[in-house]
Amino acid sequence: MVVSETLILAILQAVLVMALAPLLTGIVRKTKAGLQRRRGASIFQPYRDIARLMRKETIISHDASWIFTAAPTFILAATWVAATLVPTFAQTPGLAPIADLIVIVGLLAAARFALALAGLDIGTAFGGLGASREMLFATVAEPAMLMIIFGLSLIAGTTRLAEIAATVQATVPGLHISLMLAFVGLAMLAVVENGRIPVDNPATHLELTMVHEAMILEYSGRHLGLIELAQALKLLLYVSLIAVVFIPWGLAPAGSTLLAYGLGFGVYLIKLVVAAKLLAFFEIAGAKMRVFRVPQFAGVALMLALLAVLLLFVSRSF
Amino acid sequence: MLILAALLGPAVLFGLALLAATVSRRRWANAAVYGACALVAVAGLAVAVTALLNGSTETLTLPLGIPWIGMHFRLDALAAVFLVVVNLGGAVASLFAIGYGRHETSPERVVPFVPAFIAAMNLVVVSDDAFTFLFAWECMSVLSWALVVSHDRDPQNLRAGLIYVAMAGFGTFALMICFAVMAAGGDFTFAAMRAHGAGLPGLVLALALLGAGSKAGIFPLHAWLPLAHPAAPGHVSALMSGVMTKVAVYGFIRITFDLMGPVDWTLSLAVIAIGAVTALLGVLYALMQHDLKRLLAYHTVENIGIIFVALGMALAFRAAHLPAAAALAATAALFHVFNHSLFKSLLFFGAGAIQNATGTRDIDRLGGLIRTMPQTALAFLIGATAISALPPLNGFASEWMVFQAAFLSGSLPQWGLRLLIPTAAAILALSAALAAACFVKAFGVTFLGRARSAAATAARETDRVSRLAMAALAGGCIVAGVVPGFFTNLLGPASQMLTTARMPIANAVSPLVPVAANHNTYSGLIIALGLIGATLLVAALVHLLANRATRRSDTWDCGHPEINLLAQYSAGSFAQPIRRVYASIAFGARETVEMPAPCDLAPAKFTATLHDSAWELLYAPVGKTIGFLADRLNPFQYLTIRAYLGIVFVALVLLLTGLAIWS
Amino acid sequence: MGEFLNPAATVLILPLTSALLLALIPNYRVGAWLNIIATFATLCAAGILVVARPAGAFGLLFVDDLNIGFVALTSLVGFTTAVFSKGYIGHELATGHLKPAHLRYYHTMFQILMGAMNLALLTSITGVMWAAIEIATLTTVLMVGIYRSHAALEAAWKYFILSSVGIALALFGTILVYSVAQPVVGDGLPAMTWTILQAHAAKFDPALLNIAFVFLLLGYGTKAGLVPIHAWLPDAHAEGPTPVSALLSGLLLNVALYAILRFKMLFVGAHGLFSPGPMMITLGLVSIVFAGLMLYRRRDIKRFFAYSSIEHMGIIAFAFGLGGPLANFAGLLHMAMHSLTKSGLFFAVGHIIRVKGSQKFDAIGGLTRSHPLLGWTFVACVIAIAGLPPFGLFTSEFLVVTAAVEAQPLLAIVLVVGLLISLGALFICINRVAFGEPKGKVDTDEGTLLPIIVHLAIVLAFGVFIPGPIVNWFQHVSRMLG
Amino acid sequence: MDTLTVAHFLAGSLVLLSFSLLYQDRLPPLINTFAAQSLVLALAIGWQAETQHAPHLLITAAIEFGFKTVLIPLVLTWIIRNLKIHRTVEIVVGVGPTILAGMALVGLAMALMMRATPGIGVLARQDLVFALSVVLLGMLMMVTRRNAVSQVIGFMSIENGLVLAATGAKGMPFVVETSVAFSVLIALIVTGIFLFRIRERFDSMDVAVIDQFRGER
Repeated sequence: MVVSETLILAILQAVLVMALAPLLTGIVRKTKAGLQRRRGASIFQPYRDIARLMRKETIISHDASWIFTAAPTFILAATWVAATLVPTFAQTPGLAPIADLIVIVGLLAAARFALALAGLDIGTAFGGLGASREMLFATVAEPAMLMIIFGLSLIAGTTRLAEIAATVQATVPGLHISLMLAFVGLAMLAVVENGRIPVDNPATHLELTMVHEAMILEYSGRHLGLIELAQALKLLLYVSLIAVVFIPWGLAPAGSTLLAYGLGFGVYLIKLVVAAKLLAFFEIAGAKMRVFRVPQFAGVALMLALLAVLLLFVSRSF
Repeated sequence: MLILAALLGPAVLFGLALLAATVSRRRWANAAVYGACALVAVAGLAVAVTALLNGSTETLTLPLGIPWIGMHFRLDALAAVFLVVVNLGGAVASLFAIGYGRHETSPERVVPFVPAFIAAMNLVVVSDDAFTFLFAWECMSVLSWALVVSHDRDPQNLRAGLIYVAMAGFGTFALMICFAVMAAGGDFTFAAMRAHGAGLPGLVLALALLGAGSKAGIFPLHAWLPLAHPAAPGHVSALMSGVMTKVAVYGFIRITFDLMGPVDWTLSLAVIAIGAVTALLGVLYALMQHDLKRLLAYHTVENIGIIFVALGMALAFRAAHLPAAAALAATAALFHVFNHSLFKSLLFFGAGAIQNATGTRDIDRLGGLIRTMPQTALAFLIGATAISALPPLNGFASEWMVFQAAFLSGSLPQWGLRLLIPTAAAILALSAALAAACFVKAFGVTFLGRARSAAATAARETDRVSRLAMAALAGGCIVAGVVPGFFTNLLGPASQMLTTARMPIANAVSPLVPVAANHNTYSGLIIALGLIGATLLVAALVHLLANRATRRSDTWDCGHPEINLLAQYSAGSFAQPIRRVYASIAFGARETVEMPAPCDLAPAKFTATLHDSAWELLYAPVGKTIGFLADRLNPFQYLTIRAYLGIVFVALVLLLTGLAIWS
Repeated sequence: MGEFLNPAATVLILPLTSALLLALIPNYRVGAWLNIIATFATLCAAGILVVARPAGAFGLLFVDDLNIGFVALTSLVGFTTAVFSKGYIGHELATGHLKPAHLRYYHTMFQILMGAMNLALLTSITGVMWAAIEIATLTTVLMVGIYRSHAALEAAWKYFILSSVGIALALFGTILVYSVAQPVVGDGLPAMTWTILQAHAAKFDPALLNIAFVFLLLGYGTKAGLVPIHAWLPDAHAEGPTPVSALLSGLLLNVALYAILRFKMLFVGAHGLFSPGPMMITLGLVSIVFAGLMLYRRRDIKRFFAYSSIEHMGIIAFAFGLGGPLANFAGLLHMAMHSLTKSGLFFAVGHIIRVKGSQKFDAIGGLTRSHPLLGWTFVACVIAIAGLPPFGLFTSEFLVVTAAVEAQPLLAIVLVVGLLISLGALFICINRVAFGEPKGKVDTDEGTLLPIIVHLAIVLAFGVFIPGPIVNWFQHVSRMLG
Repeated sequence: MDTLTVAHFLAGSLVLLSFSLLYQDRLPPLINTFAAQSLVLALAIGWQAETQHAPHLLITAAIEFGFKTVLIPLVLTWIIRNLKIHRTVEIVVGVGPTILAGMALVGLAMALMMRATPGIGVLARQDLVFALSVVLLGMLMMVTRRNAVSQVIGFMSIENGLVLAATGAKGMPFVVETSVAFSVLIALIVTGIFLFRIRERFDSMDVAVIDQFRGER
C-alpha cells in the first residue's frame, strides 16, 4: 500500500515538473513583457512553441553525427530525472534515497556535457564558441554549487534534499546568516546555470553575445523542441530547489491526506509564481554583461558560499 | 598458498620476457607473447580477487636478496587490491597489444619488456621488505624506461627517457633514505618497521612524498610524467599512466598508513594541500595541451591529486579517531585508484588506436573520427564521461565518495583541517568541471566536426582485438559506476586494515552508504535505470507524437562557406576562455595578436605563451647547475703534470696541517 | 722449498714463469694462446687456493680471508681479459696499430702484471707489497704507452711521473709504520709483517700512525685513482689498449684499495677528524661528486668510463671509511661487483671501438640498431654500472646508502646527489651510444661477447642471490676491517 | 761528539742542502747542489751503519754515492748540455716565496713529529723530522720548477729523504733493495726524459709542452 503510494507520488512528481516547466517560462516572459509595457504572449505560449516545433520538419547538417541527434533526448531525460528528484509540493520518500544534491548537480553536468558535444558536432564556429563558454561558466558554477551543498550538509548533516528540507523547517537559530548567504549564492548560480540575464540572454540571437543559443544554433524541429523543454525544466528545477531548501514550509509530508497534498501543491504554485516575478524583475533591471565578467559574477557566488561554510564553523562549536 | 601463486605469476612473466627477447622478431611473437601475458595476468587477477574475498594475510620469505634479511613477500588486503589493479590493467593492456602491437615498427624493443614490466609491478605490490620493494620498484622504472625509449629514433623520446630515469632514480633514493630512517638497526623488513613505527614521522612522510610522489606525479615533481608517458607505445602508456602511478600510490599508502603507525594531523594537512594543488594544476595543464596523449598524461596528474586529497583526509580522520570517516576516505581513494586505472587505460587505448589510424596525436589535425572509427569513438566517449565524473559512471561514484568524506570534515577538531578541506573540496569540484571541459574539448575536436587533415579523413576503425579490449574497459567503467557497492565491499578488508574500519556493507543493488551516521545514499543502478528509462520514454514519445520528417542539408555558414577545414574550432580556441580566466594566473599565460596593417594581405598572427613554473623553477635549474659545474670542472682534465703534482702536494700539506692542528 | 708447492706460491710462480716464456716466444699467436693458458692455470691455482685454504704464512706469503678472495677475483678477471685480449689484439694487428714485436712485449707485461698483483695481495710484508705494486705500476705504464702515439706517450709519461711520486709517498708511509711498530715488536721483519702488526696494533703510537696513513692514503690512493690524486687515470685508460684499461679499472685499482684497507686495519680505535675513516670518507665523496660531474663533458668513451671508475672507487672508499659491518660488507661487495662489471664494460667498449673504428662519442651511435646484441649488452653493462637492479651493484649501493643514513645522514645526501649526477651522465651515454640513428662505420663484430656475458651473468646472479660461503667470507672480513 | 749530534748534524745539513736546492735557479749549480746532498746522505747512511752496526747499510751508502752523487749528476749535466738548456732559468714561483714556503713546511714537519710519543728512539724521531722536511721540500721543488730536469732532481731529493728515513728506522729490512728499486725508478725517469721517445717528439724539455698532447680538448 505504502509502496504504491510512494510510487504514485514519484510518477506524479515526474509528470508534474514536466507539465509545469513551460508554464514557468511563460510566466517569466509574460511578466517581463508587462514590465516592458508590452502585452506579451500568453503564459501558455511556450507550450504552443514546443508543440509547433514538434510538428515541424527537422533539418540536420550533413556533418552531424549520431551525437547531434541523440543529444536532445538525453539532455531532456537527464534534466527530467534531476528535476524529478527535487521535491516540489510534497516529500517523495520513493525518490528520497537517490535525491542527493551532488547527484542532481552531476545529472545537470551530464546534460551540459552532452549539449556541449552537440555544439561541437557540426564543426561550426558558433557551436564551439557556445560550448567553450558554457564549459567555462560551469567551471565557476560547480565549485560554488558544491560549496553551497557543503554548507547545507554541515547544517543538516546530510546531502539528501528531503532531510535538508526537514532540518531547515525546524531551523536552529544562528544558522540564518549562513542560510541567507547560501540562498543568495544559489540564486546567483541559478541565473548562471540557466543562462539568464545578466549572464546570457535567452532571447538574443546576436552571434557574439550568445552562449546557450550558440550551441543549439543548428537545431531545429523536434530536437529544438526537446532542448527548449529541457531549458524550461532546468529553470523549474532550480526554482523548486531554492524553494525546497530555503522555504520548505508548506511541503506536504509523505503519507498525508489528499487535502494536504492539494495544499502543498497550491503553496508550490505560489512559490513558482513569486520566483518567476522576481526573476523577471531582475532581468529587466539588469543588462547582459561581458562573457569574461561572468566568472567574476559566479566567483561572487563561490565566495558567498565559502563564507557561508566558514561562518558555520564559527556559529557552530564542533 | 595464494602468495606462492602471486609470486608464480611474476616468475612466469619474467621467463616469458626472456623467451620474447629471443623470438620477438617473429611474425607470430606479438600475438603469442601478449596472449600468454594476458593469460598470466588474468590468473594473477583471479589470485588477487580470491585473496580479497577470503581476506587472509600470507607471508613468505625467500633466501634471496640481502643474505641476512632475505626477500620477504606479503599478500594482505592492501596488496591484493593493488594486485587487482596491476593485473587487470596488465591483462587488458596485453589484450589491446595483441592487435595494437601488430603496427609496431620494431617489436623487439617493446615485446620483451612489457611482461617483465608487469611482473615487476606485481613484485612491488607483494614485497614486504625495503630491499625487495626498492629492487622491484627500480626494476619497474628501468623496464618502463626501456619502453619509453623504444621509439629511439625520435630524440624527444630519448630526452623524455633521460628525464624519466633521472627522476626515477631520485625517487628511489628518496625512498631508500626513507626506509633507512624507518629501519632500526639495519632491519629492513616491513614487519620490523611496523613494530616500532617511524621515529621522525615528518621526515619520513616528506621522503615518501618525494619518492612515491615523484613516481605518481604530484606537483611540482610531475614534470617528467607528461613527457615520458606519451613517448611509449599506446598500451605501455596505458600501463604507465593507469597502473604504474597506482603502484606509486601503493608505495605511499604502504608507508604512511601501514608502516609509519599513527600519523599526526599536521602531516595530513600537507598531503591534502599538495593533492589539491596537484589536481587543479594537472587539469589546467591538460586543458592547454593539444597532443592527445600528453593531455591524458596531465589528467593522470589531476587524478593522482584527487587520490592524494582523499588519502590525506583519511589520515586526518584516522588521526582524529573518526574511523568511519577515515574508512570512507580511504575507500574512496582506493576506489578512485581502481576507477582511474580503468578509464585512463581505456582513454590511452583510444589514443593509441587513433595514432595508429591517423599517425598523429595532435588533435588539431584530427576531427570527424566518429564517422570513420565509430566504435573507438563510443569507447572513448564512455571513458571521457567517466573521467569527467559524470553519473552514472564510475568516476562520479568515487568522486561522490570523496565529496561525502569532505563533508564530514566538520567533525574534525583541528581548525586548520576544517578550513583546508572545504577549500580542497571546492578545488576538486573546480578540477572536475575543468576536466569535463577538457574532455569536451578532447572528444569534440578529435571525433566530432569535420576532418582537419587527409590522415583523419583516411582513418579506418582499429582491429577487432583492440576494440575488444576497449569494450571490456568501457564495460568495466559502466559496471563500476552502476554497482559501486559491489566494489566498495571488496575494498572493505583493505580499508579495515588501513583505518580499522570499513564502509557499511552495500550489496550490489542497494545504494552506497558512505557512513551510517548520515543517511546519504547513492544508487548508481537507480540513476542509470532512471536515465535509461527517461531517455527511452522521451524517445518513444517523440517518435510517436512528433513529426518524423528529417532533411539532411548543409550547415548554416552565415553565407560564406569555410574553405579551410582548419578554420574549425580548434583545441586552442576552445580552451581560450579558460586560458584567459585561469591560466593567466597559474602559468602566466599571455596572448599576443599581430594584426597586419590595413590593406596588408599578410595573415594576422595569434600567439599564446605559457610558463610551466614547475619546469622553470625546479627542473631547468638542476640541469643548468650541473652543466655549469661540469664546465667549470672540465679544465681539470687539461692541467699540466706540474699542476697535478701541485694538487697532490697541496692535498698532502692540507691533510698534514689538519693532522697537526686537530688530532 | 716446500712452500713453492703450495697454491699460494703457484699463483705467483705461474705468471712469472709464463712471462719468461712469453718473452722468449716471438710468434704472437702462440703468445696469445699461451697467455690465455697461463691465466687459466693461474685461475685454477687460485681455485685450489680458495678450496684448500692453506692457513697461515709461508715465508713472505700468507693467506687470510681478506686477500684470498681478491686473488680469486684477480685471477678470474685476468683470465677473461686474456680471452678478450686475444681477439682484440688480433684486430689491432690487422689494423696495424700494433706490430708483433709489441705483442711479445705486451704479453710479457700482462703476465708480470698478473704476478705482481697476486704478489701484492699475498705477501705478508708491507715492504714487499710496496715493491709489488710499484712493479705492477711500471708494467702498466709500459703497456699504456705501447701505441707510441703522442697521446699514448703523454698519458704514459703523466702516469709514470704521478705514480712515481705516489710510490715515494707510499714508501714514506711504510717506513713510518715500521718506525712506529719497531719499538713495540722489535727490529726487522716482524715490524713489517701484517699478522704481527695487527696483533700489536693497539699498542702503536696513534699520532705517528695517522701521519703514516696520510702518506699511505695519498700514495696508494694515487694508484686507486681517488680525487684529487687521480689525474693519470683517465688518460691512461683512454690511451692504452682496451684490455689494459679493463685490467687497470678491474684489478689494479682494487689492489691499491686493498693496500689501503690493510693499513686501515691497523687503526684499532683511531678516532678524530683526521683518523683514517673521515679521511677516506672525504676523499670518497670528493671523488664521487667530481667524477660524476666530469662525466658530462667527455667526448671519449673510454675516458668516460675511466671517470666512472673513479666514482666507484670513491663509493668504495666512502663505504670503508664509514666502517661497521654493513658498510664494510657493502664495500667488499661493491669492489667485487665493480671490477667484474667495469672490466666487462671495457670489453664491450673494445668491441664498440672495433666496429666503429673510433672511441669518440661523435663517431658512435644507434648501436642497438646496427649491432643489436652488442648494443643491448652494452646497455645492460651501463645499467649495471649505474647501480640499478637487477645487478649486484644495486645491492651494494643500497647497503652503502642505508648505512650512511644511519651513521652520517648529511653525508648520505651528498653521496646520493653524487650517485644521481653520474646516473644522469650514464644514461646520456646510453642515449648517445646505443640509441638513435646508427652513426659512423658499421663493421661486423667478429669477436666473441662471451667474456662480457659471463661477467654480466655473475653480477646479475649476485644481484639476486649471494651464495652463502661468500656471504660468510664477506662478513668475516667486515669484522676484520672493524 | 756523540752519535746523536753527528747524526743530527748530518741530517740537518741535508735539510739545509734541500733549501739551497730551492735557492738555485739555474741548472748546473742545481745539479751540483744535488750531488752535494747525495754525498751528505751517503755519509749519514754510513754513520747509521756504524752506529746501528748494520753493515748492509754500507751498500746503500755506496749506491747513494756511486749512483746519485757521481753518475746521475754527470748524466744530467751531459743532458742539459746536449739539449742546450743549461742556461735557462725556469722557476714558476720566485725564490723568496719558495724559501718561505719551505720554512713553513719544515715547521709543519716538526709540529707533526713532535706529537709522536717518545716511545720511538730519539734518533729515529729526529731523522723522521728531517726526512719529512726533505721529502716535503723535494715535492715543493717539483711543483715550483717547470723544467723536467729540475723536477727529476726534486724527485731524487724526495728519495733522499726516504732513504734517510729508512736508514733512520732502526733495523729496517729491505733498505738496500728499496734504494736499488728507487735507483731503477730514477734511471727510468732519466732515460724516459732522454730516450723514451720524448726527445724525438718534443723539442723542449718543458713538461708543459708535453702536456699539449691532451687526449681531448
